[in-house]
Amino acid sequence: MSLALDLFSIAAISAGVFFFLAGTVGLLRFPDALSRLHALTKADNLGLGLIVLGLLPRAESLLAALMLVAIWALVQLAGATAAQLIGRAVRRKGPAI
Amino acid sequence: MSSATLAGLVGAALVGLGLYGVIADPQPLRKILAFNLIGSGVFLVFGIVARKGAAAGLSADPVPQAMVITGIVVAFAASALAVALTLRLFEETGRATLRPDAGTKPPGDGAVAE
Amino acid sequence: MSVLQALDVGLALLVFAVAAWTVFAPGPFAATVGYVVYGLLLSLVWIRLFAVDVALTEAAIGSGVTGVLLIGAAARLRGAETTPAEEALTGLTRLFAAGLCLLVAAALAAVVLLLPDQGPTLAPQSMERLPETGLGNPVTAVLIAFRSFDTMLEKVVLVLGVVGVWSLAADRYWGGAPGEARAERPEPTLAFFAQMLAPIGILVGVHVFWVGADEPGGAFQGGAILAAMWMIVMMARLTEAPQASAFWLRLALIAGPAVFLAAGVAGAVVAGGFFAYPPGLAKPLILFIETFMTFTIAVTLPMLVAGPPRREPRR
Amino acid sequence: MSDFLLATAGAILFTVAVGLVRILGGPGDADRMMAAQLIGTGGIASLLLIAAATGARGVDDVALGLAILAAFASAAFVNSGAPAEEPDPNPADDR
Repeated sequence: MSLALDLFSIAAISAGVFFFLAGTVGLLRFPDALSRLHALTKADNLGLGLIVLGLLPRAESLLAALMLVAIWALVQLAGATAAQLIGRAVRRKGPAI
Repeated sequence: MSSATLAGLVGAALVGLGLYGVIADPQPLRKILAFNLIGSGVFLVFGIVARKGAAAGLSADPVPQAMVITGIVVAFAASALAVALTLRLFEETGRATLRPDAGTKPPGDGAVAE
Repeated sequence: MSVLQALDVGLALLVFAVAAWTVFAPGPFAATVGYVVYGLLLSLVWIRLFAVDVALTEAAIGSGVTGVLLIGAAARLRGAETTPAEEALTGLTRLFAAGLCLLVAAALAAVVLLLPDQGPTLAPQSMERLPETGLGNPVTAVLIAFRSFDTMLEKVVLVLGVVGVWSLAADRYWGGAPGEARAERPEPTLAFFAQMLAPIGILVGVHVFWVGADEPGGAFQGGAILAAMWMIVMMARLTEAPQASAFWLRLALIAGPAVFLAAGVAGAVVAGGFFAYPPGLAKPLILFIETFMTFTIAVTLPMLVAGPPRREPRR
Repeated sequence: MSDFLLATAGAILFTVAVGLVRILGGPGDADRMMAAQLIGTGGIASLLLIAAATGARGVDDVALGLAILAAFASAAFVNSGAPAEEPDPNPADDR
């Protein structure tokens, strides 16, 4: 059972790292600010989400597990807001898209 | 090399970097940033002193830790005052420079002439 | 080299690189964002030094609240930052300054390397007297009990900071509210975010303050998170900054140090020493003082960020 | 297992560092704000991984604090007057 959980953790966390990597590749390759913003939000959503998912079985208590989920949800809220705010700033001042 | 020593070395490097910024950067806002770098470098050196004082089941001496916490808050208050001074200078003169002979613009919406 | 050591080295290099960016970045805004990134990385370093209380303070104040202060200032100073070339130092002076700084850094590094493995420590004394305070977190005990005079004076420094910032107001704005009155409508996204975040943030702030008695956390960290919530609500224009002349505001600014000082003087009468707590009553007294301190921090930090009054006072 | 967690924390910090090199340089201030956002998420992720690997106490609260303050830099950015965005040298329709 513990082996299965470890395998689950490893799979989910590796997938999370992949999305961080994908986000960075997007930042490096995309040509304009709005597409780069799109790449960035992938790291927020899926990258951190999958890592939290992988860490859940290792949480010491139910409360600690809930805390992890709460952290992820807060980052979601912050990431979505920041992306909106930055996107609107770009749109107001940058090239019309 | 332990992680504490490494952090102490980073702290030493930060003090050097920040000192250079304070001396070489003419813009006040960047001097404030550099000054904060010096501060956090000193805090890190303090951190290694705390870590080396690990004893009695604690992984770090609590006294330097408490002083660093106090220090962070005081550093913030100092930065806020410095930022307010810089912004006021900009409002008065239209420039943010520390040169004493820098040209002043006629008072606009500032309140010197009241 | 173990994985942990490799991680430490990587983290150290990253912190150094971002700090160097802050000093050498092409523009002031780039430098400021670099500093915000740097503050966040520092809290990772503090975790690695096993100083979780400091990491929490650094995350809340060093990165969060300072970030708002500096980014706001950098954006406002945008027009001012084309510095004339004559202000830049000449090459030779720069070289001399660099040499000097290198010398200082090298001396500090030598001191760090020469430190004995087991340094002098007050940890055993702290742990020995910890039960008398009724607390479980030695850092909180040092802050509020063992070195309480320091902490009280530090609150006074915060109040003096606000006095200093306010005294930079133009004469006609004296006693008014900070921040320009703006006609433009608030950013709706920001308003939604503030409405969502503020209740959660207030809960977390109180939680961090409350667990500070036994776990990492405390008045500074909890107060800073509460302060951030007031700041976001003001940034979203859901509420206006109060007038500097408001009586409740001035009372809130001095409540923390005043209660602290009163408890200290009472200690001299009741418990036989300035800032001594009567045995048995230590923990409730400490929590009582901390509650007021948290409140004062939560009010002081946003006032420091908001800057001097910029609106004419309403009567 | 803890070595795996630490290695992933290092990998995330590395990818974040590479991303920082790209966006701290701009071209616009909006890109630079993304740097603050990126390090926020990456920092929280590596913080959680390091905490799980080393078993340090109270790190959850630090991550929670960082998560609450994650959007503050961007909020200050849009709040402090009109952000002057330099025109992007590579507009989207170049592709």
